[in-house]
Amino acid sequence: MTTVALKPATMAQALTRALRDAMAADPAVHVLGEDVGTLGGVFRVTDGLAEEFGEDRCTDTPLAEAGILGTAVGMAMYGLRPVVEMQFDAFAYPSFEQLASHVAKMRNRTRGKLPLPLTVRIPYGGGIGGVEHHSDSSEAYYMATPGLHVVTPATVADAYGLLRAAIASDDPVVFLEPKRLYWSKDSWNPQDPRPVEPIGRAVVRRTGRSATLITYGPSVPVCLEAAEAARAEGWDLEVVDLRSLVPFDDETVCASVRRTGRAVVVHESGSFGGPGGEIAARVTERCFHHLEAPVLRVAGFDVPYPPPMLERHHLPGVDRILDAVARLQWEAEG
Amino acid sequence: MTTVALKPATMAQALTRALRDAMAADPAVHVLGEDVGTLGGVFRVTDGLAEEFGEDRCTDTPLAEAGILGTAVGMAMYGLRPVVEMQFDAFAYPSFEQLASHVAKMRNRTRGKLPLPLTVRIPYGGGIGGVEHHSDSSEAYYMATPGLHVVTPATVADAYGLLRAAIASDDPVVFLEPKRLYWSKDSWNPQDPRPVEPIGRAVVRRTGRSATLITYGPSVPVCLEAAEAARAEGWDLEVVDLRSLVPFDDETVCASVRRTGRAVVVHESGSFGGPGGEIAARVTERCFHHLEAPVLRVAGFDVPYPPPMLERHHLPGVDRILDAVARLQWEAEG
Amino acid sequence: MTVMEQRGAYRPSPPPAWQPRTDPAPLLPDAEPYRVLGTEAAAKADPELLRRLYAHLVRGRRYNTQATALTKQGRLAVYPSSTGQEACEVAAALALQERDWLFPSYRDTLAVVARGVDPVQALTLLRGDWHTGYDPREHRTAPLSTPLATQLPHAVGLAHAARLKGDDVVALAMVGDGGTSEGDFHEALNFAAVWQAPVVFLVQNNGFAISVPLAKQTAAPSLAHKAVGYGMPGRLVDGNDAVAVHEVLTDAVRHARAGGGPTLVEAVTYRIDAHTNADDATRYRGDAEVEAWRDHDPVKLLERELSGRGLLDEDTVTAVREDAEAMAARLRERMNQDAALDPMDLFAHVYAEPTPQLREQQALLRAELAAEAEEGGAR
Amino acid sequence: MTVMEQRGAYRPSPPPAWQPRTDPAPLLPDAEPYRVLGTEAAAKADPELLRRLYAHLVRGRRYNTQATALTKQGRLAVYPSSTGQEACEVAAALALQERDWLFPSYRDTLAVVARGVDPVQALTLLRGDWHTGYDPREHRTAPLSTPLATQLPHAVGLAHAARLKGDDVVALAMVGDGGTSEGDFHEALNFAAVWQAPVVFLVQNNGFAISVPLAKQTAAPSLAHKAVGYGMPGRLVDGNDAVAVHEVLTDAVRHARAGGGPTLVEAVTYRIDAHTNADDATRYRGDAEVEAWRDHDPVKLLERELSGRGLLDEDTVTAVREDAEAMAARLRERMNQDAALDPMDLFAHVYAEPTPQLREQQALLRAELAAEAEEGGAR
Ligand SMILES: Cc1ncc(C[n+]2csc(CCOP(=O)(O)OP(=O)(O)O)c2C)c(N)n1
Ligand SMILES: Cc1ncc(C[n+]2csc(CCOP(=O)(O)OP(=O)(O)O)c2C)c(N)n1
Ligand SMILES: [Mg+2]
Ligand SMILES: [Mg+2]
Repeated sequence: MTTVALKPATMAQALTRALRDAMAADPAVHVLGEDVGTLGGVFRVTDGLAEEFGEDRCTDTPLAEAGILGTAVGMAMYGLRPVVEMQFDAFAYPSFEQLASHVAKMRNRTRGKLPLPLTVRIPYGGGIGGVEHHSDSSEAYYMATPGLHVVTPATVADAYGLLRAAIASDDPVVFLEPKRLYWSKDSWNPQDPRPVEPIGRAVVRRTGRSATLITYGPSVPVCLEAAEAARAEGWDLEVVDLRSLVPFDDETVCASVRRTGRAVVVHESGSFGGPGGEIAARVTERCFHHLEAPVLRVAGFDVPYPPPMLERHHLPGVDRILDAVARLQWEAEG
Repeated sequence: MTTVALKPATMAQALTRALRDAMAADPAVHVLGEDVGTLGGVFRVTDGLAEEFGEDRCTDTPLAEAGILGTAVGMAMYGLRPVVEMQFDAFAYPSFEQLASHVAKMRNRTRGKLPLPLTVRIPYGGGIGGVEHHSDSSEAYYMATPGLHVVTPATVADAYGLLRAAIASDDPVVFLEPKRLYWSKDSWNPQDPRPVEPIGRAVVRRTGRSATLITYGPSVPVCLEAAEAARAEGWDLEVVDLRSLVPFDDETVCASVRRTGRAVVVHESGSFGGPGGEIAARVTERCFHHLEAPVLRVAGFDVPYPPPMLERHHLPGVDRILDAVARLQWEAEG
Repeated sequence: MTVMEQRGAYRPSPPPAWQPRTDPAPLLPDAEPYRVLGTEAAAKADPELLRRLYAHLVRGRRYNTQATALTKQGRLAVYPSSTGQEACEVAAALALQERDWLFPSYRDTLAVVARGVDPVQALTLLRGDWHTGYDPREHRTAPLSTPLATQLPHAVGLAHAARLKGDDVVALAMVGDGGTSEGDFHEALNFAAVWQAPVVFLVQNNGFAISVPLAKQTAAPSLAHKAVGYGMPGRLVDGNDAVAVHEVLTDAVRHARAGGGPTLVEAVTYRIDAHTNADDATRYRGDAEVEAWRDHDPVKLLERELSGRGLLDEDTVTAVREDAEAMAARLRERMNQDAALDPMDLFAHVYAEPTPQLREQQALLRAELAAEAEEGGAR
Repeated sequence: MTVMEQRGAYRPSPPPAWQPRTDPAPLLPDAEPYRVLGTEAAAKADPELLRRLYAHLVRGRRYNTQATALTKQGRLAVYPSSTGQEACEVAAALALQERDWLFPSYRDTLAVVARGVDPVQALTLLRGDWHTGYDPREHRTAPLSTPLATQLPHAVGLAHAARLKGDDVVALAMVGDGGTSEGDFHEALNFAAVWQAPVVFLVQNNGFAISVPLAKQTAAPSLAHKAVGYGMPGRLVDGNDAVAVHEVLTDAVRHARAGGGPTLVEAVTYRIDAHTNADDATRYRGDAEVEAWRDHDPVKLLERELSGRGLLDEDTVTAVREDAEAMAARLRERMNQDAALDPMDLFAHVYAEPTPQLREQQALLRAELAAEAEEGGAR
């Protein structure tokens, strides 16, 4: 067995690699979106694909998101596996009807005859100093739409593995790419990418005994940092990275919470009506008698995403997470 | 003091009356949508308005929901108070970008200079034997969008009062009309409609000591029925009608749950990522030590809304509610 | 170089590289809807085709009345009748080859049936049981689309995909006059033209979107005039003239198949019935208008042509009518049988594999059904 | 009546009540973009207007270079430069009366400034502090719109409302060539035409939507050809000819104000800079193309005309340039001051009154800020 030296790569590079490998492996895989061809996408995730596979495989579309997703539906109906890029989270909204009324429902309304194996890549979230409409966290909308899978990577390796899994899936997948992790680097072996796991498994990123931080995507590194900082306060925090919001891995999450007895859900999406409500509710339903305290939520405020100069106050940071951990009724222990 | 005889009216009639009174009271109120003029709307809610106020005040638009909401934004910018009718829940989706990126954000992004006093009326939910795309419960999308108010009446009187309040509000309001309650009748005095209360207060529809059913819109009558049926099992259920999903009346809800110690959230929207998660989570956060059991949820299944012949299996009914009540760990009492 | 020195350099010029990309003239529709019946061109039409169209129209009309009757008997949840529009429905189906794809809207059950789909399967959605009763792949017919105009980009994507694969497939997409106002109409036509996708858009301008008349829907000279804005040809045709619609659509399909790109066809027709059985058309239009159109009925128009040219004898008429009656009787009979539905199917096709969450809900429903069955048994 | 008896009744006829609603011919744009500079028409242009436009163009160019420089110094989060497009920006602002409304897209800060908005306020959004720095009502200028084409229905609604109120107000809405592909473009133009709203749509066709060239955006003869599909006139103009754009827009505004309804104007221009400071245009276009357009620069074109006609002396040129430099210096200086932001403002304008939920979050942030301040104080 030869060992290959691990090389650092960014999440954006891993995503590019996943697209490239998927296109090479299956001629049915087509990439389409705004500026994905010659430019390689505004985040350069599709860089080189048009050159390597031709413009018919990686296509610059007219500027119309409903049209992009709608034509992708038609392409999937004919047996292709389209991978659509939305340029920014808020610019996916024009395609909402196609997503909710067709992408999510086509398999069901044709009783399985017309599955839509398509992937919608959406860069999401803030923290990159974007001006208005460039930093929305829209996962709550997609989670509330049965028929979609919703996944989001937090590491370079997962970016590759989950995107391959999304493209391989016979169901439509909303693939949420945390913008502020695009340039995060990790040692990763691009020669030997991990086998494609099916979508739907959470992973424990850090084990701990005091309480569980349940999180995903851009908030995973923040929670890991918070867990490190918490040691000083005497807390040993476990961090669960959901990776897949739909399907939801109750098993992994609940096993952790039953062990620790306390949990905080952390995400940068708004709190009210956001993913955290669902997560807290289902964990409570399943682990009620193991809980020493209510499951708390640390999330973005329920305001339109703020301008760059204020975003640090909006985003859940280490301090806010630790404050929530402190409110987990530790006195009850004594 | 003269007493006026109460007359039975349907919810649809009360809504028509609210529109009419609002238009008579304020020339800035304009109604627009598909078929709202000559036809009076497919549910006849705008019946007679074009005749009484002219087609400039109650306007049949071209068939384009983003265009309807988008022009309404412009009308509101000029000082009008547009009331938009979406024909069915799923047909509001084409306007999602206008709603999320403009309607919800305009006040904030102009720091209060450009408020949008507009109302978006959306008939929602199932139970009327509609074919596909005609029975969606879309409230989760609107709840997760800061900047919107989201209200829904369950009684004839509230239909009037809440719609007047929505139109009077200086903020955009998503006004969800439960389709299957359009023809529900109630004794109501149209000569003396209750004063317009501000949006945001829940109401206890039935008092009880055993457990609280937290619900809204089309599920309110079902919960009241369930509460009656529960008496046979020895449970005395309290029913809270939220009326306003945003803002959320924590005070009324939590006061009830603290009293009863047990709660079930009931709605016909899907469970996963639906309103119930938020409600259960926030009640648990606030009432944890009063709870004898986890807050449970009874909701529609996480499937695309089913065809008429199967909808009775999908909709939360009395039995499913009582089954959930039975799971509220009553043995813990003994 | 100072401003003053530029003096000599003064050369007026158009913007660099400016050139119109297509000549607009051939893209514009004629001022009048194209007609064949009653004109000299009709004499050149293939009698076989005329008779075939006629038989389809008569059957189609009967299908419409039968389906409407079934709503009254509660056997259909809703039926948007295409009475008066049969020429468009039939021509759309017949203009296509078997390998082509049809993208119908909710009003186009008749086109679906004319394409060869079993009539009961075609009505499954409107019946209120399963959703799309037929297998779209088998019949190369997309599900009836209810959200207006949303099926148009699907047609474009499918046609584009077929072309990329080197398949000789054309997609024909149907939409109403109201549907042309939706953003999806615009985006679909634009994609089709930019990609030169082999797709034909058929707008049935039947004068109304539910209650809203065309004049409140558009101020355009005709809907076909929208085509030039995308760089595709627009064709205007009398939608009640089955031969004319068939010819225009067949041409457009041939053009698309030959790599000529998309065409927008506006067929001027009229919805004789109310929007659906649930609608009351007297609220928004007068009898006189309807009567004028009854005289311009697609079945009558073709009948007159055939009779005028001596191509129709009483025997043929009788045979065609009997065939239509038999079809209606079979439909009635089959629709009168209750559909057998399994509530557990609610979960069967949401995903390829149900999620763990759905499996929990499945178990809940299974238990409820078992309890129901037990109660039913105990009674 | 049997089929056979109908024989005598045979009368071919067009569909009842068919008539095209507007004559398409006057709605179609000319084949070539309209130009004034360098043509005989230029001689008739008011010298005062030419000089005014010139001063604005020079200022505008300087504004663009200054704002781009500010991104390099980190004083602006992002700047989508309109260098090369100043003629459109300036003409859009000058074609309007004070009571009219402007609906700019994210690239149109210059039009906003030319309309009289304080340049720092106009850049507030792009600076990354507050969102829309100016009061839209005060300046009758909508916030810069980032979601493409979404501002167009707003303009239609506002113009329609003004007309209903009897106010003599026109709205001018700006959009890019890429933006014309969005559904909102289609829906806005259709509503405007059906309602005969007093609105002018100005498409700046600058050849690119970020990296995507026009040929991948549309196959239409020109974007102005889209107008006929809505029943409004389409006008094609050389977007670098400030006098021509100004004339065409002024005409369209006058037409709208007089009750003539909307107009679609396509101005053919070119984006000289990259999409924004964050973009690298060399990835998708060659130098030769850019150079050709530099020669067709709006400032140069007007300068040549003025010099050619002896309307520009060195003194005026110097004065205009000095004025522009002074503007740039003031802008630089003011933008170098840090914006003072209060984090508590996050909650101030979400609703007229914060919800109870927001009040809780407000309290949380207030406590955090207090703790931060204390720590800061303790250090
Ligand atoms: C996106 C969307 N909005 C609204 C509706 C409700 N609706 C159903 S049919 C109809 C009118 C359609 O008119 P047209 O396109 O002319 O087709 P026709 O009914 O005349 O065949 C409307 C508004 C819908 N189905 N989809
Ligand atoms: C709805 C929407 N989709 C995508 C984007 C991202 N985006 C910003 S500018 C741009 C290109 C716009 O091109 P064009 O309309 O020609 O205007 P220009 O930049 O040339 O002025 C894109 C795709 C957006 N802002 N809004
Ligand atoms: Mg119609
Ligand atoms: Mg452009």
